[in-house]
Amino acid sequence: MNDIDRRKLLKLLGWSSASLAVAGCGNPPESGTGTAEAYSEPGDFNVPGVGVYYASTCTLCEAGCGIKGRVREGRILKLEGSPECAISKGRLCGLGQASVQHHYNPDRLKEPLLRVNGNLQPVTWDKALSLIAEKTKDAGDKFAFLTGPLSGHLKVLVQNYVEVLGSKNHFVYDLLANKANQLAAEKVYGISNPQVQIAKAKLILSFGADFLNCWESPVHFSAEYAQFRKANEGKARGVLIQAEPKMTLTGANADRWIAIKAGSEGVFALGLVNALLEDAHHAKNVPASVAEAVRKYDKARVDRETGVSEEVFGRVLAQLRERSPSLVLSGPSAEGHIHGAQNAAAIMLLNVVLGNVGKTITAPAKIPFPQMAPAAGDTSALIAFNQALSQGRLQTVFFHGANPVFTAPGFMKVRENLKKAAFKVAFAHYRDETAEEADLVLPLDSALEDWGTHVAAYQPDGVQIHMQQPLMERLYPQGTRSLGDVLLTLLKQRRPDEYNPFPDYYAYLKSAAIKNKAAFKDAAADDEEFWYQTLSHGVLNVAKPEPQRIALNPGALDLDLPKPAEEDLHYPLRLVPSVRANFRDGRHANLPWLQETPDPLTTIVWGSWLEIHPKTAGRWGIAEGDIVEVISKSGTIKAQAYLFPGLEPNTVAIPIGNGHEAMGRYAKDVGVNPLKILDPVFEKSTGELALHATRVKLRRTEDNRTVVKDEGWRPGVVNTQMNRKIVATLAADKIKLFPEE
Amino acid sequence: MPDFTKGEEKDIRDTIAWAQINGDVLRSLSKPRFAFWALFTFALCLFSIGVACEVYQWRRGLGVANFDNPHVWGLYISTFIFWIGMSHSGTLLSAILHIIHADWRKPIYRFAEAMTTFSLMTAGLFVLIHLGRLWKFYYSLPYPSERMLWPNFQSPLLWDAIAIFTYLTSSILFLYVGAIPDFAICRDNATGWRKHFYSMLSLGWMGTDRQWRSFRVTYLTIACFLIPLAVSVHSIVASDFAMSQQPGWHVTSFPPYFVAGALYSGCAAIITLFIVLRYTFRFEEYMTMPILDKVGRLTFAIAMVWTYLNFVEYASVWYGDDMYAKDLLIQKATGPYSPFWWGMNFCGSVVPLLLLSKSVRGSPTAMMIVSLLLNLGMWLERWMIVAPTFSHGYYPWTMDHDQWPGFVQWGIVLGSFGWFGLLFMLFCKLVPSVSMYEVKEMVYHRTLAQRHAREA
Amino acid sequence: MSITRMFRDWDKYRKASPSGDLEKDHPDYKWAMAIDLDICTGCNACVVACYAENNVPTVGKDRFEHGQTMHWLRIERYWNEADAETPHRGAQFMPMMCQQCAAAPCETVCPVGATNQTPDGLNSQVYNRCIGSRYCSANCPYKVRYFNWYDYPEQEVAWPEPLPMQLNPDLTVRSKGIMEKCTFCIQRLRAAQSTARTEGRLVRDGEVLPACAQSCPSGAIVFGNLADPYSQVAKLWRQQQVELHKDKQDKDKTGDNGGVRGYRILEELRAYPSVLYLERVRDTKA
Amino acid sequence: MLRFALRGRKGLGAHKSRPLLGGLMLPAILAAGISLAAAGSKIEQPIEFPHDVHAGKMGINCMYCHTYARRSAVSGLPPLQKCIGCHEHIDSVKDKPRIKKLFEYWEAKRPIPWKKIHSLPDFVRFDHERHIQRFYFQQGQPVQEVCAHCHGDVKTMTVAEKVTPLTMGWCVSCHEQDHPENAVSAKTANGPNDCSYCHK
Repeated sequence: MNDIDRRKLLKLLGWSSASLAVAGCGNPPESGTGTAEAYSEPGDFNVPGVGVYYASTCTLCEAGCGIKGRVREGRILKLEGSPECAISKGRLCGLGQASVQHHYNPDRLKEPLLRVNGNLQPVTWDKALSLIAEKTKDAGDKFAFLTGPLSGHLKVLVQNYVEVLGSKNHFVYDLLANKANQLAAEKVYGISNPQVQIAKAKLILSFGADFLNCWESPVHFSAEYAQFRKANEGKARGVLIQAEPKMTLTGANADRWIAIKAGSEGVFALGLVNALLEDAHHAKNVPASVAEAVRKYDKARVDRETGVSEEVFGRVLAQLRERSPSLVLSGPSAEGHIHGAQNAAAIMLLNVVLGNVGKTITAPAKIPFPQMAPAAGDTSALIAFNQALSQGRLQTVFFHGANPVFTAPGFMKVRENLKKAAFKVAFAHYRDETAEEADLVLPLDSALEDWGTHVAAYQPDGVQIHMQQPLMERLYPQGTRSLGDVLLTLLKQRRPDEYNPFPDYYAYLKSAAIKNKAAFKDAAADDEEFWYQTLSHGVLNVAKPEPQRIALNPGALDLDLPKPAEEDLHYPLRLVPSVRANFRDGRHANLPWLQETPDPLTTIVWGSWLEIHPKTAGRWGIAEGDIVEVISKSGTIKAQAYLFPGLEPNTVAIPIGNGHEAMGRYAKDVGVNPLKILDPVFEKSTGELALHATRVKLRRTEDNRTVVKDEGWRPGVVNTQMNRKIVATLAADKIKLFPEE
Repeated sequence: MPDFTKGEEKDIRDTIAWAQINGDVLRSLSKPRFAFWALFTFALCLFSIGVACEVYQWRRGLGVANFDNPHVWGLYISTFIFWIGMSHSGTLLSAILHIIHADWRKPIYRFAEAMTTFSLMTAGLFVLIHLGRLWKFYYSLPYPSERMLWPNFQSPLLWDAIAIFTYLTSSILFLYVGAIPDFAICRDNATGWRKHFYSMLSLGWMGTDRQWRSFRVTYLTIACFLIPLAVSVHSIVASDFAMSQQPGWHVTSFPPYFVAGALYSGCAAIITLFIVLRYTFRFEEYMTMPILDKVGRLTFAIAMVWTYLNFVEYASVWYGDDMYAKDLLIQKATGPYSPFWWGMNFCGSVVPLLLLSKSVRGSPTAMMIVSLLLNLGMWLERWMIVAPTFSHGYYPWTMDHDQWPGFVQWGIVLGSFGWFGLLFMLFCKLVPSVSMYEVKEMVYHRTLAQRHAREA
Repeated sequence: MSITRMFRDWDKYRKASPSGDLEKDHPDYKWAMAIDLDICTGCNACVVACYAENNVPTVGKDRFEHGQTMHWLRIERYWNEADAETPHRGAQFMPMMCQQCAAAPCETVCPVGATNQTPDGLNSQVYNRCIGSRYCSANCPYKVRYFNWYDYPEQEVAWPEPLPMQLNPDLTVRSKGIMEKCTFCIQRLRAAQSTARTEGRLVRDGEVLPACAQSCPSGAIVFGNLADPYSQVAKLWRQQQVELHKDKQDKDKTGDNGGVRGYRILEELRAYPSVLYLERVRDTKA
Repeated sequence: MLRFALRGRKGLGAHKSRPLLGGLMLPAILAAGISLAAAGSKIEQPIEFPHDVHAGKMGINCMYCHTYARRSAVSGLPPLQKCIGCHEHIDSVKDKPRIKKLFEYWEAKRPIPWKKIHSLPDFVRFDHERHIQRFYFQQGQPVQEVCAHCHGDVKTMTVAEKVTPLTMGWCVSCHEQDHPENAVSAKTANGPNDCSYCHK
């Protein structure tokens, strides 16, 4: 099947006799009043009324799940996980499901916009591209491309383009990156991104790693978690202990949830190391210097600095001793501090001490095509970018997949600094905050209209390269373009010899895949067949993945954690900007399904809220629904209070994602953005923003509004089951075990 | 002003002349005075509010009335039961008292019977207003349709529809048949269009023996037919709740409880209208204080039956094993609905104790206030049956104590009073609201009785 | 149904439901679920999947505040009262959808028969028959029925252009005044049954799943044909010693279920729901 | 009008018992008649397709053109390609105005805006596949009879006309009857009578 056919296959010529069923239950239609259009040339699998599934890749988060989209009469209707993908294994999270709403979003950009006299006005693509050519002519180092995390051929094209322009400024920015974790893993295990074998662990001790919701690869981890929890005669039920200042969804599923003081995770971990090293079989896993270094983390210090009682500490210790192999995870709440990487390293040291490395901590395979390997973002990129902007070093700036005007902390003043760049181009789907600041806004194809390749950062099994293919024709064929196509066009202007052989991005991808055919498992001999196979499966399995090597060096770790910071009497509370899986860094806040789907823990919809512990609320005289001013040294926002017990009492939390000033009808003016009041605190070894290090105080206003949530409305009552058997709970030692299947 | 507190006061003056009866009653049909128009306009305003609300609700959906899940029913259903209940007193007075020959009912049964008919018509409206797709209401009627579908005969709502329809038809028939001799009197005294109107209505009534005989038999037959119907109608309305499975509704004693409540609210409404008519049309000769006294006693008796049944329900819940129902009962008494719940108990069970006092029964003002309170209590009762179960049902997640009926619901409830008022006022001006021939009968019987006594 | 037919099949309507003989009640299919609350993480993926599959409108903040939400499937989150200052055993999550009761309280009360038991053991909802009396919802113990308080497709513009292109053409978009609820994705079931009949067989286990079960990242929702003794769901029901037609399971009679986790919610109301839940587990040593 | 309604009641398989309560059927038949009357007028199509030639004179199997009906609940309409596939090779009629028009559409790659004749409300989901699979493939009834049961005897029409009421009662009257289960067995079964099969 050649490429032209492939496109035609999706050709939408008419919706056949199954028209939209919007009319609901009206009167029977009369004959001859409606028309029924037929295909002039039907595609091979196109039968009216029958859905056909096409494979592609979900692009809503970096986990990169393979998906299958149900296409009927040329329309994409529903996405499912692809069973052939090692990550999703046929499952798909809510965020991924909502991808279709990005595609059909009523607020999508439909044509290029150029700023004329301060206003964005429609412009043709030709004009836009020639303008870009003109502005980038001698850009050199005054050019910068700020993107979100990238992988696959789009990354290759972006990097090539930046290079062609003679610039080194490709900034990959990801607000939710775990750079500190990677650095710590590098130090402890010798690899930055180890696999965690959740299903194989008998105990998981997680310090804020929300692996069921938004940590690295949630769909994959959820499936693993199911295995971890299952108990039968051959396998005990895994135990999950979660220590974090604000309860995450994973914490809500824990057997023991520990409200640990923010930033003291490392102390708790080293306290455990200290205690565990009393056992000879643990002590042999680390050099004596470690035992020496952790001696100062005795029970008294742990008790003093972490706020965790000795009894709980003892229970955790006993569980760690009893259950092996275990798995200790470090998550954002441990890493978002000045000493974040140190915290993470201390936590990871536990895995070394417990002998988990090699059992539940394993090495992933190397990605055979380094130029396609994921460029995981970080926040230091944004800081560098912002600095360059503020110093006037950047003249022409491109944006793609990142919305720094919304996600950058207020103190960085990104909006102001952007004014110093003369020409800003946003490749966007919506008029988001950054697009509103741009001089040229170029509308992109939705993920379901575009081609692409993706390499997931977290590869659970070997290496898979995921194919992204259009699941339907462009909704706005004249308006939107693929970023790949645009970059190719721009590259052709500079390097015609290199890029002219590729008529479009599709051809580029196809030839790249075919060229490297030998690297993949079960590749068909015929090129066209191989390509057809690739698209129908949606994944390419690397034939002989080469594993990375784990190299432990616990002796070299700096285990001297700083003393807890002085309590600030003026700003007594810690602010957690919590992450909602459905919104990530706020880029999905304009999807009505996700706005309407309750936050799992608070059940609040369509807005933001301030989570505050009932005890703390009592102290501040705050009741549910009160509008509270949250004041940090860097700013003030107003949020609605929600009394939430799953907090360390000196911590308050506001979810990230809402509070947009632009981005369409579903996101604009919904909720508040806690990022705006973050303090300028940075992780010391990576230079990353320390997201969990902001201190705040509260001021109650006179305003009180109903909290819009799904749980029943009963004034002053925490939602319980009223002595009815709704969710029953059984102690783990009481459950009857059935034979293994 | 005669002293009515003395027991020997008569229900009706037996020396009253027949011509005076005709004159007094027909005067009430004469050209309305300003006060009538003022009241009529007021009722029309209320009714218009209701219509406006209904139009709005029809166009936008029931959401504008501030229903939600799980509060799917609200004031429409409670007010529906209220009006159904209201209809029972007419039957009580006209049919039950008729067959047991309590002749003091005679001057007041006509308007009570009209009240029955109109409140049924109001109640029927609520069934329709309540529907989400009012335009498809005919799906619930059992008729052989092209779709070869029948309604669900298991559903109490269907029984409701049938029972109400039957009851309404019978009530109209009863009201009409009973008024034929009076229409003839009107015909004989009317001029102009009224003459035609009453000629038509009186069906050629000449007052012959044969006509009287047929009339008596017909009237008695319908009366006998109406009594079980009245009992069944409210039992069936009770079944809407008792047949369901919800806490607070699934109560065996609901049918008698509802019937008692219905008679109760009906009697209270009779007292109200009695006093209103007595003063508007100067019917002091017919709607006499001794009759009011009797109605008051009857109301008290029914109030006590109702109170008893109410306590039976509480007790059976309290001592029973149904934790959901008990939870709900506690909620009613302590939760956000508690003011209304206690208000209902106070108005329904404590206020009627006032009726024990002769001086209260003898004072029209006091009776008016008491009757309005009783009506309020009875309306609250219906609301307290319907609403709290939704706020505090089986399922804890959906418990919602914050729901308050929206203005559209209140508007339509008000509108229903306007509608009822309009109908009743039209009735007062078109149909003699005191049965002339029966009052004459009553006077005649009294005279006869006195003559017999004298002769003995 | 015509009267002819009603008289002919009188026995069918007079029987107790469920009779206790699954094979007799449902010779081919009885769709059922089993949800393991120890595996359910409360992530809400199923909720979004349900919105996507079933043309469920999003109602917006104001409507949601008034409790007029339409989600057919909701994840409930309870806190344990016994937990001290902080919920140290986490939260309790519960996916709640129509329980497809075998003796559904909603069915008997509908005046027009718009909701009724299908031969394959579902509690169907016929939108075009519904007149909106809402009696079914009033009588539902689980409150899982959702009423269209507004005209979401037209007046409320729940799907502004081009969002209507996403609407699933296999099922009706409901306009105002109609009751709706989870159908176990009946459009998928019917399509699979039709295919199976064409091929002269029964639907195979796992061949068809409702959107929620298909999306569930942890696989907590197991769906299948209870009438097929070899199906995953039938095995689970058997293993958990829960029988469809009982209002009190034998294992519960002693008060101690012997560590078998299966239960149905509000079973004592004798609605005989088709959704089996497996108790959440917490390790109290941790 | 009555004749049509009654003819609709025959058709597939012999029906064994006349329904009880004939009197009650009367409104049903009347309603059917009324809806037929409404549908009776002939509808003008962009191209006056001669079914009588194709299905009648040529005796082409319905499913040759209406190829989706046996594979999908939605029958769809034959794609333009289908028409062209044959007519490209039939030179004898190429100069006829209707065929010229057909080629005009084809060259413009424009779908023909056919008018819907057999329109059902959105909430009715008639399954073509199931009916054809059962009556044609499993019971072996002649395909023209199977289709004609609802669509009328198209052999005699040019442009298709609606000749059956396609009302619910009309559907149900057939679903109540027992039909042989397949070509060989004497066992009978009726179509599903559950609402959810057509209303989802």
